[in-house]
Amino acid sequence: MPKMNMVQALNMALRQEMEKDDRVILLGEDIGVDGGVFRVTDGLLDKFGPQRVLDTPLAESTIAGCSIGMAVYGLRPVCEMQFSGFSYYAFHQMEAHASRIRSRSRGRYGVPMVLRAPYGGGVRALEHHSESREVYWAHTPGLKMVIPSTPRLARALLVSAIRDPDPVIFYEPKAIYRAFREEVPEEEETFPIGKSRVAREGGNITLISYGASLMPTLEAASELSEKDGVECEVIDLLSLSPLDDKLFVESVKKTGRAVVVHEAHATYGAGAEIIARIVEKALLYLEAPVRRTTGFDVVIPLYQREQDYLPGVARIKRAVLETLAF
Amino acid sequence: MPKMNMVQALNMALRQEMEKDDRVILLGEDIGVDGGVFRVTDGLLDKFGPQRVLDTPLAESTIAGCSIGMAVYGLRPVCEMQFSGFSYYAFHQMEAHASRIRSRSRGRYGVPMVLRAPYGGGVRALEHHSESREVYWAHTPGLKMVIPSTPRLARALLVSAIRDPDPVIFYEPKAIYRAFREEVPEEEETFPIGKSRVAREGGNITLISYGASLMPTLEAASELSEKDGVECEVIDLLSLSPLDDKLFVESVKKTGRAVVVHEAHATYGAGAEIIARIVEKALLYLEAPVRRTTGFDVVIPLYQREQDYLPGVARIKRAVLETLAF
Amino acid sequence: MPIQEIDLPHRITYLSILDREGQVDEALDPRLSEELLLKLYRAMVLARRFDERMLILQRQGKIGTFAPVKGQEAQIGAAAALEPNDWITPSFRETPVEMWRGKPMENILLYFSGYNEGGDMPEGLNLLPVSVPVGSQMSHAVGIAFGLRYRGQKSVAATFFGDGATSQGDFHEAMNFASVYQLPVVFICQNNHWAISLPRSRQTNSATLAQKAIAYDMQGIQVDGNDILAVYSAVKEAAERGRAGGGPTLIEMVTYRLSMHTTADDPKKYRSEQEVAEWESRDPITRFEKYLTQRGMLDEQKIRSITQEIKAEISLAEQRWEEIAAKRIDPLDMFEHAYAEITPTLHDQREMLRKELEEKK
Amino acid sequence: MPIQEIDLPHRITYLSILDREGQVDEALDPRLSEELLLKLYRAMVLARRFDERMLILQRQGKIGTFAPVKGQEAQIGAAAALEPNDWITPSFRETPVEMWRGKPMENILLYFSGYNEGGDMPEGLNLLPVSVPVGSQMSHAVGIAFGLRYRGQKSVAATFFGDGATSQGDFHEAMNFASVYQLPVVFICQNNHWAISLPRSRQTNSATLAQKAIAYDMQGIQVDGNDILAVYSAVKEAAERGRAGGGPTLIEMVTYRLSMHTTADDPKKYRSEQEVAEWESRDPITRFEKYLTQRGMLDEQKIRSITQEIKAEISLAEQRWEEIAAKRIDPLDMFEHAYAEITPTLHDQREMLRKELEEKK
Ligand SMILES: Cc1ncc(C[n+]2csc(CCOP(=O)(O)OP(=O)(O)O)c2C)c(N)n1
Ligand SMILES: Cc1ncc(C[n+]2csc(CCOP(=O)(O)OP(=O)(O)O)c2C)c(N)n1
Ligand SMILES: [Mg+2]
Ligand SMILES: [Mg+2]
Repeated sequence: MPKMNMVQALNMALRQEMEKDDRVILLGEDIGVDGGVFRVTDGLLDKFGPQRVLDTPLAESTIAGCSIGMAVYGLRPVCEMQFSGFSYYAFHQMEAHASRIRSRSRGRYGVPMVLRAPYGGGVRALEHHSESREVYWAHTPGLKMVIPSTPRLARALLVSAIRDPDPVIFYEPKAIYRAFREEVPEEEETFPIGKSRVAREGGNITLISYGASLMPTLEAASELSEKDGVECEVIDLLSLSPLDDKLFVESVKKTGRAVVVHEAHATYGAGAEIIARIVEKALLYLEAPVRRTTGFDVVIPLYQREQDYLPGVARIKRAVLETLAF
Repeated sequence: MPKMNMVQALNMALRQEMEKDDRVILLGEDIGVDGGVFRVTDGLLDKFGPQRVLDTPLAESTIAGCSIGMAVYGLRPVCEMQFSGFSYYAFHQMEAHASRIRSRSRGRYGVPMVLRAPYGGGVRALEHHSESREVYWAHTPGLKMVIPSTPRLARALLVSAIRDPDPVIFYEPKAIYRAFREEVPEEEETFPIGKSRVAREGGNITLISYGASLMPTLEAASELSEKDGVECEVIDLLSLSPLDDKLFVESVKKTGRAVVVHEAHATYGAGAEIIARIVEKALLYLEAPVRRTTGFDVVIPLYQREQDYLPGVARIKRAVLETLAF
Repeated sequence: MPIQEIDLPHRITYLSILDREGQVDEALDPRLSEELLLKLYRAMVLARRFDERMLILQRQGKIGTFAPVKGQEAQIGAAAALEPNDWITPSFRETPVEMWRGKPMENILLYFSGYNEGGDMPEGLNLLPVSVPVGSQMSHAVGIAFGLRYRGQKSVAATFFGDGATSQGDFHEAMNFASVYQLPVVFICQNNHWAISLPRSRQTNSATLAQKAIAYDMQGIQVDGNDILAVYSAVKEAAERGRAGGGPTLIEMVTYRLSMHTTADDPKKYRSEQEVAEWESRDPITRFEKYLTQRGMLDEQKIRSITQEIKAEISLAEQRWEEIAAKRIDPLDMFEHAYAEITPTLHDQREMLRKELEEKK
Repeated sequence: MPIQEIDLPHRITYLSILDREGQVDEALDPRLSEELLLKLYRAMVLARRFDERMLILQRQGKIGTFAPVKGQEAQIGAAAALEPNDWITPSFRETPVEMWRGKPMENILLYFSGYNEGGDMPEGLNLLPVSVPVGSQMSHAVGIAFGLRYRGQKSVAATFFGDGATSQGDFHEAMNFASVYQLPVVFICQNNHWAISLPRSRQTNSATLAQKAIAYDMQGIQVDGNDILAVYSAVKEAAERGRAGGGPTLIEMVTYRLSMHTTADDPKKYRSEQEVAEWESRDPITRFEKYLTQRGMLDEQKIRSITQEIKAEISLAEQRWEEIAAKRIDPLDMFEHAYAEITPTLHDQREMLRKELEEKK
């Protein structure tokens, strides 16, 4: 199996789905000639032509709205928001239509579209290029929202998202676009939307994370195992909506302790929902408060202070040790 | 003291602030000649003229963007979104600028604006006229977000919002615009942004709610007291951001049990954050899971099914009794 | 030359065919068949009567808020100029267009009486549901038009919107996309002079809405929107151009909302009765009736029999509506259609509501 | 007449004053003072040299991603045509305008080297910070212009944006508001032919961007954007009109981005070297230099001494920047300026980070 980084794996998913299904159309800013500012769509214009890879005018709302129309018509558009920080221009389209046309039309029309957007910090970028606001989408009924954490999962999840009959917001953790490589099979592989996975097994405490934060979480888990003899079970959420609470609730029932890790800021963030589910379904198993190890409730600062903002290995380890000491 | 409904109280707040401070400017769709579709701005055009009450073109993004410019310049704009369901057209302006110009300019410029919007169900309206998506705003750092629950508080909170140096999202529970009257003093009254209040004292369980949901919550509390001998302490959140967790955490420490009530759907809703704070700060006091009594994770249905969607007295009472029986 | 006027390729024209007195401009007459002319007339009257009936039902509390269409029935000419394979993305003041396309009246009544079931639609109408957020439905037509061309269909996508909607950024973006990709989209603006309380003159500073097409080097035309023949002709021409690969068109239909914005609105607050009276004299139905009468296709008796038929048709629809509404409608239905498949959380929530409802009994 | 052309009140003109050879059109020459002409020249050269220096610093890893301005220095003419009391809301490719207004170079360096402190600005510049989300800053100028008029100020608000920004809905809405309220806004579009990889011709289908003014019955003009005299004159005229209550103006500056979109971009992927070479021959600085030399205001020696001065100025700014950056910058600063007053939750979070940082030591 070839080793790929996440950008290559995403490119492969798009290419293979486009080969298999002529309903798959890509649209977005600079995704054609330029191959996307992160090169996720590299080579696809050459291969599939300008009727399937559309370099659009600079207008996010209509990139989304046009995708909605295409999807209703029967195509499978995959649109790109150049950075998730600019996707809010399209928010009303996704809220008012992508998420609702199925229910409004009582199932007559669906909106099988994917909205891809790189999100998150860690790449020393300018303002608006580093935030994590996945909850805006995950809180919207009628949308699905997934965030992969490795190249192989990214490829499998994107294939599933494209085939999903409902609109899927697909956030790509740009900090790990090229951070590491993984073997990705040439053969078809999917990963079910709405399912989480155990990224590491352990019995002392449950760490719940997703996206780019999974890396420091796993690193913290392995350091804790080596240096402190603490065995963390790490859950990789993958799907924020529909949320798979079974896996992490089961794990917490086993360990009695949990820490949620994400780079989005804490208040009204995804961690809150995870804690609420644990409380609703496993309160009596809890031996300590569930900690949130996250970004702070401010706009993520420019790059000199970015690492102080993001939840890194040290912050995670400390949260784990304090939770265990509780 | 004159008795007023919430619409009249809001109108009074606007009028008095406009009289006191010529920086206060109103803008929005149909707020002038028509007095606003809910009549909140009734009579203000006549009194203050078209330079202070602007009937704008139909463009929410620029109503917000123009308000941002006014605020930076030194005015105190209060803009109206006709329904919160249409405020997402302005979301990128509020996210990218209203919430950030202070930090981006290192305090050189502030954005002292108020964005008013009626929200919530219960008025038998069309699609997009009944949702509760306060978390979109409350989750955005740099914004403040408040929701009043009575005429007097609405007036006091709106005055505080107008005087606040930062942008405040002011959601108005349209279901109780005219539901009841309350004495509202002619004299100036403010209520601090960032503070909650105890709406009813009790020792058995804490109910946390806000906005239109406070009414059924209080009703449930009084029925529970009368019929079941259960004494509920009811916290009226008022401010979703900054969130005042002290008051409800203290209450839960006293009662050991809590139910959160809001009409917004549950997943990633405000209830999740409240539960997370309780877990972080009062886990050991909890004698039962904190229940969420909320709308469901679907688009609020048209009016025939609206009451089955909204958390009513029966649903709240059951949640309380089950939590007590846990 | 260092200072020079730039020559712009497009000009904006104004079209009217049938005047207030029912006189037709022979040179411009689209020469529709008698059958079609009568069908158009009947549809206009049906729309007017149904609108009146809905207003009564609303005042009786049997249906909720809705947006009357009185005075804007010439929009039917636009629907008639399109082929069944063409797609339509309407706003919320196109009930007549929707009915022409085949949306059953009982569904419209169900919808406005608060039943989500009103959204049910026969298959193959190529008609999107009502879009409430102003201006948001235009880009859907752009996407559909892309699909049509991609699939080699010689069909177009038409989108309807009001004068107020032209102020939304989404209008601009959709127009721009359609022009950049030269897609077969017909943008049909029902300029009814008012956006709730805001008059057209304060919605935008341009003399016409049609001239906004120039910003995109797109064809733009203003038509007498109370003249069903002009509306028909303009849409037909635009659709043919679109089919032939000639790109999009903006059509401004100058019409007037004779009734309130919605049943929650009181237009007396913001406009004069004279203005309304003046526009009543330009009623699209009256002039078309005059025209057909002059051509000998209508007479009092014929009108009476059409009126009777329509009355019966509406009664029947009301009956069907009441029958459906009378069945106890399942609250649990709100969990259907949220997603193609129900999610675990929604499943739990549905069970919760089911239990709650059972206990209520 | 039932079919007729609608006469539109506005025409679009094209203005150029100084040609590629440095020849001026005497009739159109704004006749600026020698002092101002030299100041403009110096500012253009400073902008060019600073841009070059930033590119080197970026390549050395000392600063992060930034947007070069090479080729677009004639924008300084726009800044110079405005009064200090006029407001400016820029996008992200107006570094020369910001410098003209008084933004210190060390702050620009701080900003692009990832220090939020780069946002610090001297008081009273009436200049908003860089706005990264394309097209979002125009409506702020509309609000400011309202404020200026409301306060009886005879000042205007100018907003800068690119060709790509004209596709955003926010552009349309801001133009519409400004025209409806006849506000003193000068919309200045730097059409540099590219929006990252998308050429102007595929951004929109209109022959010019200036003609988009017609959609709002607004004054629109296209100018040679590499001709600082034309830019100056057009902005001056628009600002005077605004001050006099004559409403807003759209100015399209036709220019060219000679360098990459940002330092993360490789323009070779999407455009030809010939195209770039062709535009290099229209360099705004070269032609202005020729003109000033022909007028006897510049000679080799003078140019050399200006170059020396500028070099020293940039060095000094770098020194100040390095001094500030060398001080260990407090991470806790991220909690400042989030709100006018810190909230309880932020206070707790700051304490948490403080503890974390202390333990690290
Ligand atoms: C985005 C948005 N903002 C506000 C509203 C509330 N609203 C409903 S209709 C309307 C006026 C629409 O005017 P126009 O586009 O001219 O259509 P008309 O009602 O005249 O048919 C407004 C403001 C809405 N539905 N959507
Ligand atoms: C809303 C938004 N979408 C996308 C981007 C990413 N982006 C930055 S600049 C740019 C192109 C802008 O083109 P133009 O307006 O012509 O300005 P120029 O860069 O040429 O100065 C894009 C797509 C952004 N900053 N904002
Ligand atoms: Mg209208
Ligand atoms: Mg450009």
